[in-house]
Amino acid sequence: MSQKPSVKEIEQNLIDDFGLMDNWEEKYEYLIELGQDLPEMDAALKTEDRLVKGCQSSVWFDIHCQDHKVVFSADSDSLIVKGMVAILNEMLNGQPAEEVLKADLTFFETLGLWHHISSQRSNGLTAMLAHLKLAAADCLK
Amino acid sequence: MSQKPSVKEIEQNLIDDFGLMDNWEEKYEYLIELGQDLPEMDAALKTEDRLVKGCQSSVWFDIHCQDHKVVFSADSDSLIVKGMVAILNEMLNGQPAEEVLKADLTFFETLGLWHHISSQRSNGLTAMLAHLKLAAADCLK
Amino acid sequence: MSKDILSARNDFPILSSQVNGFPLVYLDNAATTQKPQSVIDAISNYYSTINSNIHRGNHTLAIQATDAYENVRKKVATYINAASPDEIIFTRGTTESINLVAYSFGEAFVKPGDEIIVTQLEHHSNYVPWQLMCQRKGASFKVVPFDENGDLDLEILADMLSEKTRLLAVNHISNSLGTINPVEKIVRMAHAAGVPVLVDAAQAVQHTLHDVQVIDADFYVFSGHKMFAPMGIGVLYAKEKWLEALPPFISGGNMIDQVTPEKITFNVLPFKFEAGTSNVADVVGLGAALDYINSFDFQAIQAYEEDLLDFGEELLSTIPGLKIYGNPKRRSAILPFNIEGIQHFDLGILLDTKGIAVRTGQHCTQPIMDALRIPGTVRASLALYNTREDLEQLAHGIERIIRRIRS
Amino acid sequence: MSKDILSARNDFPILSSQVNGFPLVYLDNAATTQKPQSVIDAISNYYSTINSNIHRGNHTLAIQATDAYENVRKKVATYINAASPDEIIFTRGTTESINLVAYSFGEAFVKPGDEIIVTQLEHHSNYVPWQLMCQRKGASFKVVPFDENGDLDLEILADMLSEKTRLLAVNHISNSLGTINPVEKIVRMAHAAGVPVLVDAAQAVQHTLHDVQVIDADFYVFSGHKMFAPMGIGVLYAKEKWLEALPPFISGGNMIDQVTPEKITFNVLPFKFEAGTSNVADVVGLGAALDYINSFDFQAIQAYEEDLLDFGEELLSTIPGLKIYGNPKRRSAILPFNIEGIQHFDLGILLDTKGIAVRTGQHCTQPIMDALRIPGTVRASLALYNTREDLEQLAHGIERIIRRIRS
Ligand SMILES: Cc1ncc(COP(=O)(O)O)c(C=O)c1O
Ligand SMILES: Cc1ncc(COP(=O)(O)O)c(C=O)c1O
Repeated sequence: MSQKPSVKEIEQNLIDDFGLMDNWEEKYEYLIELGQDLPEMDAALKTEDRLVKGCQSSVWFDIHCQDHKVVFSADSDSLIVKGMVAILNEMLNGQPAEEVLKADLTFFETLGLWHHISSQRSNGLTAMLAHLKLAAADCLK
Repeated sequence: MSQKPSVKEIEQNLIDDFGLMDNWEEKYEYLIELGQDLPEMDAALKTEDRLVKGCQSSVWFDIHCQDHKVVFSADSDSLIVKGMVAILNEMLNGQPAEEVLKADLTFFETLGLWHHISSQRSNGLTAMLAHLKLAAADCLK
Repeated sequence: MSKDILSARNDFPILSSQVNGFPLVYLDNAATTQKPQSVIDAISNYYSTINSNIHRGNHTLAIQATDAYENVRKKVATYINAASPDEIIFTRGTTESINLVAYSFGEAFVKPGDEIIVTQLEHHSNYVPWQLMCQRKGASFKVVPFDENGDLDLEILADMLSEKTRLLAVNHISNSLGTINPVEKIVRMAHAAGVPVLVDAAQAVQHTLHDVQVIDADFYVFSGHKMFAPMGIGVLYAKEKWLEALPPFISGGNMIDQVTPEKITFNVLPFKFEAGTSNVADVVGLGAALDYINSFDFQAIQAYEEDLLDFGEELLSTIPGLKIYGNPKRRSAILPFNIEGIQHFDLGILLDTKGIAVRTGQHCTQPIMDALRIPGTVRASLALYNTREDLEQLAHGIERIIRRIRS
Repeated sequence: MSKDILSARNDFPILSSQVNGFPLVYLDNAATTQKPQSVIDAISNYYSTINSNIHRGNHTLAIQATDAYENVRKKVATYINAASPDEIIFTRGTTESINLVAYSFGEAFVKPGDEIIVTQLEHHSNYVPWQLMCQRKGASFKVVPFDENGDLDLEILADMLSEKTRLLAVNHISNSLGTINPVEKIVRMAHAAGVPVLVDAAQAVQHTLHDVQVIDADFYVFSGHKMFAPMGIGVLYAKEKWLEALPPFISGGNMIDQVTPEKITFNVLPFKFEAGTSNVADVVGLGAALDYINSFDFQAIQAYEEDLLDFGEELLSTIPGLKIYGNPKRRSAILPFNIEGIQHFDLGILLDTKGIAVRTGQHCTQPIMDALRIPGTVRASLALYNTREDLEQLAHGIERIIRRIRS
């Protein structure tokens, strides 16, 4: 089957992967590696209007709707945020809009990894997900 | 000798007297008794301009200069303040202006009794003494 | 299971201390309450384990301290039933909360000829800021009087409310007479006239109904230190629409989004109103105080305190020459009185010689004293840890003093 | 005998804790300092033994609490060599102190066309309040730039000072670059032009000269929490003539002499500026913090911290790709830097995984970041309890992160 695995399946894989790491340092290093493997975003797309507000670092998202699926490319000047972007990419890129709308952050809390970012009520992660959901909602209109 | 005892002598007597009391209650009761024995102030003298500012209770002072001596009558609607007035009366009424100018509050601190009043930097006791000293200074002009 | 109120006393270390050789009888709770060990420990633990500046840090202490702080914001929101934690602004106390509103509301909405209404029952902190704002803005300052019982005259209020009125500021409970004002009704009257209401809950939030949605207050303010929490922390609740509409008061770090010499944009709520380093330790202490209150059944607290007040009122009434001020429809936790021939000031000092702490004077309510034509009162005020014995001590102390002085 | 500085570490309980499995290396002191046990105990003891509302009470607790509070006022006056304790106003912190002056000074003395000068080195808290005041009053807001070393351009300041200038606000030490500004000279320049000066000493009072009479500051402000004292307390020093001349800022209880609906008169100094219930506990904590600092020889603290800074600067300089910002004539306790190819934000989080706490971002100094054209820095900031080992841990941590990421 060429279908992308479900969000839940991907989530579980990631939780398993991160579970292998002993400590925060390794987890962050793994996250950074994920980010380094993220497909490059076209530099021309890194424009002011594609910046996500509410992040401590710059994050650009370019989001489209294709066949009711949410398709995006993204980048950040922070290696760690780029790692988060990579996870969002793995989990949500190309998923049906309904799935994207259902996505939540409990997974990130499970990973624990995000305590640096998630404790701020208006943080980058929330902002990025909100962006994706907005696009997903548009996608269903 | 008809001369009034010196301020220091009166002070020592008072310290001795108050030293006989076992506890705060007795000290305040004694103080109130002293106040109750204070010669009445002429009601007509209890005017706005004779009110001492900075007291939690009303205190009136009427001060004169006679032969370079400070002579006053005073009253308060507080029994405790009236007791303090009585002590000031015993110590300073009729004393040479120079003596009044030298008077300080360490004595009141020794008595300990005054901690209720003396902890406030701008308290009634300071204000009353300041009044007497102002008059004493005038007296020497 | 809720805790037994009679056990509360043991939770407060200071209550087992001696004052002037006598066990402390603390009846000055309207001025400030004592703190349970859990609140004291919360502060110590905070400083010993997670102390950090918050919101802008990404190291673990900063995150833990931020979480602790923001959790208390949620706890406060729950306690007063705010629609959202974003409606909770931490301030230094009631006084600062009121000044914030008086200032920001004044800048945004008050013009010459407008009117602000307060009541004659207000604490200076809910009186003077409005008076000064009216002076600045050329507005009129209106005062609703209270009647011979110490109840607000709502007919006069009804007449005063007009299209010129910009805001009504009223306390829920008078710190001086203990009157419980019918704030729900007052808010309805004001809203019917299109007037927003600030409710000063400094004496209410720990004793009575504190549901901001039931009261429907536009602004609701209180101090931590009067509800078993540390000094130095207070709350401004405001409906989100108001917080969005008001300009900031204190400015500086944390409340800024972007700043250049030419232009400033502000942070989102609630941060727009929380400039400077937050008082995290005392917020954490406030959280512990709310936990403490929540460990009891609140209705049981209310019933206990009402019973205690009735007991005290009866007991004092039997003392010859003692006059209790006010006879409001409903009274809370406060007993204001005087003894014929003995100044409030003297009585306070003499009671203190027996370890009994009451407050004497004007209680920051000169307008009330002026209306009653008295220089001040003795005020005994209750908290949940007070007992009938405390009130008996007070009554005995007063009787003894009267005997001694009259003898 | 003064205490040995190397023993200081042991006085701070949090410094022996573990963060993420590693011993805490706390290098975020410019944001807030940790608290010695003596300060933590002072707060607990206060609440356990003498807690009371102050100034208006005449029972023993109220008197003891008042004495404790007023004694700290004297201690602060002595610490900064104020002419009188009446010149010490307790506030919530630097931010509130500055807002108080910006507001009250603005009301009293600033007219359309006037000018206020700040510098490009200021924290938002010493920038935005002046900017907003200028907007309110129709005054111009002028900013003295800093040069490529991070030193203020005093020639431009000299040109800016004119008969239109109403006030100059400048920090003694920049929280972002660590620049020690020549405040004595700056104050002389301003005074020669008849301009009063507010000195923001938030980063200075604990590290360097803090004699307000030597500096000759008109206003001098700082926060307790950056000098080992609790959060929630700060100081505004002002020359008495200014305090007499300025109208009050926060109004309410305690700052009133008389109030009727028609008229208000204010209390004497310093109470005119201290409305509402005072934060006695944290003031007592501030007193304990001053005692703590005074238990050392202050010159020894300065020498120790200078040595530590030099050590750190050298150590970091050896790391390839690491750039330290600014090279001011004199620097204090602050090391701002970035690593090529690694965002400040990432570095902060990665250091934290090893228990090393630094701050990252703009540090509430966007004007500095804009001038340097960078989004932010990593900032390691020192206090007297830091050691060479702390800085070695930092350097090792950075090197390890660079190796891992570049590999
Ligand atoms: C130089 C400077 N000024 C002002 C402030 C603001 O101090 P606070 O947040 O304690 O009010 C700070 C600290 O954050 C600072 O470093
Ligand atoms: C009814 C009322 N309002 C306002 C205040 C002022 O509160 P704070 O002094 O904590 O700011 C008090 C207490 O003093 C009060 O009782």
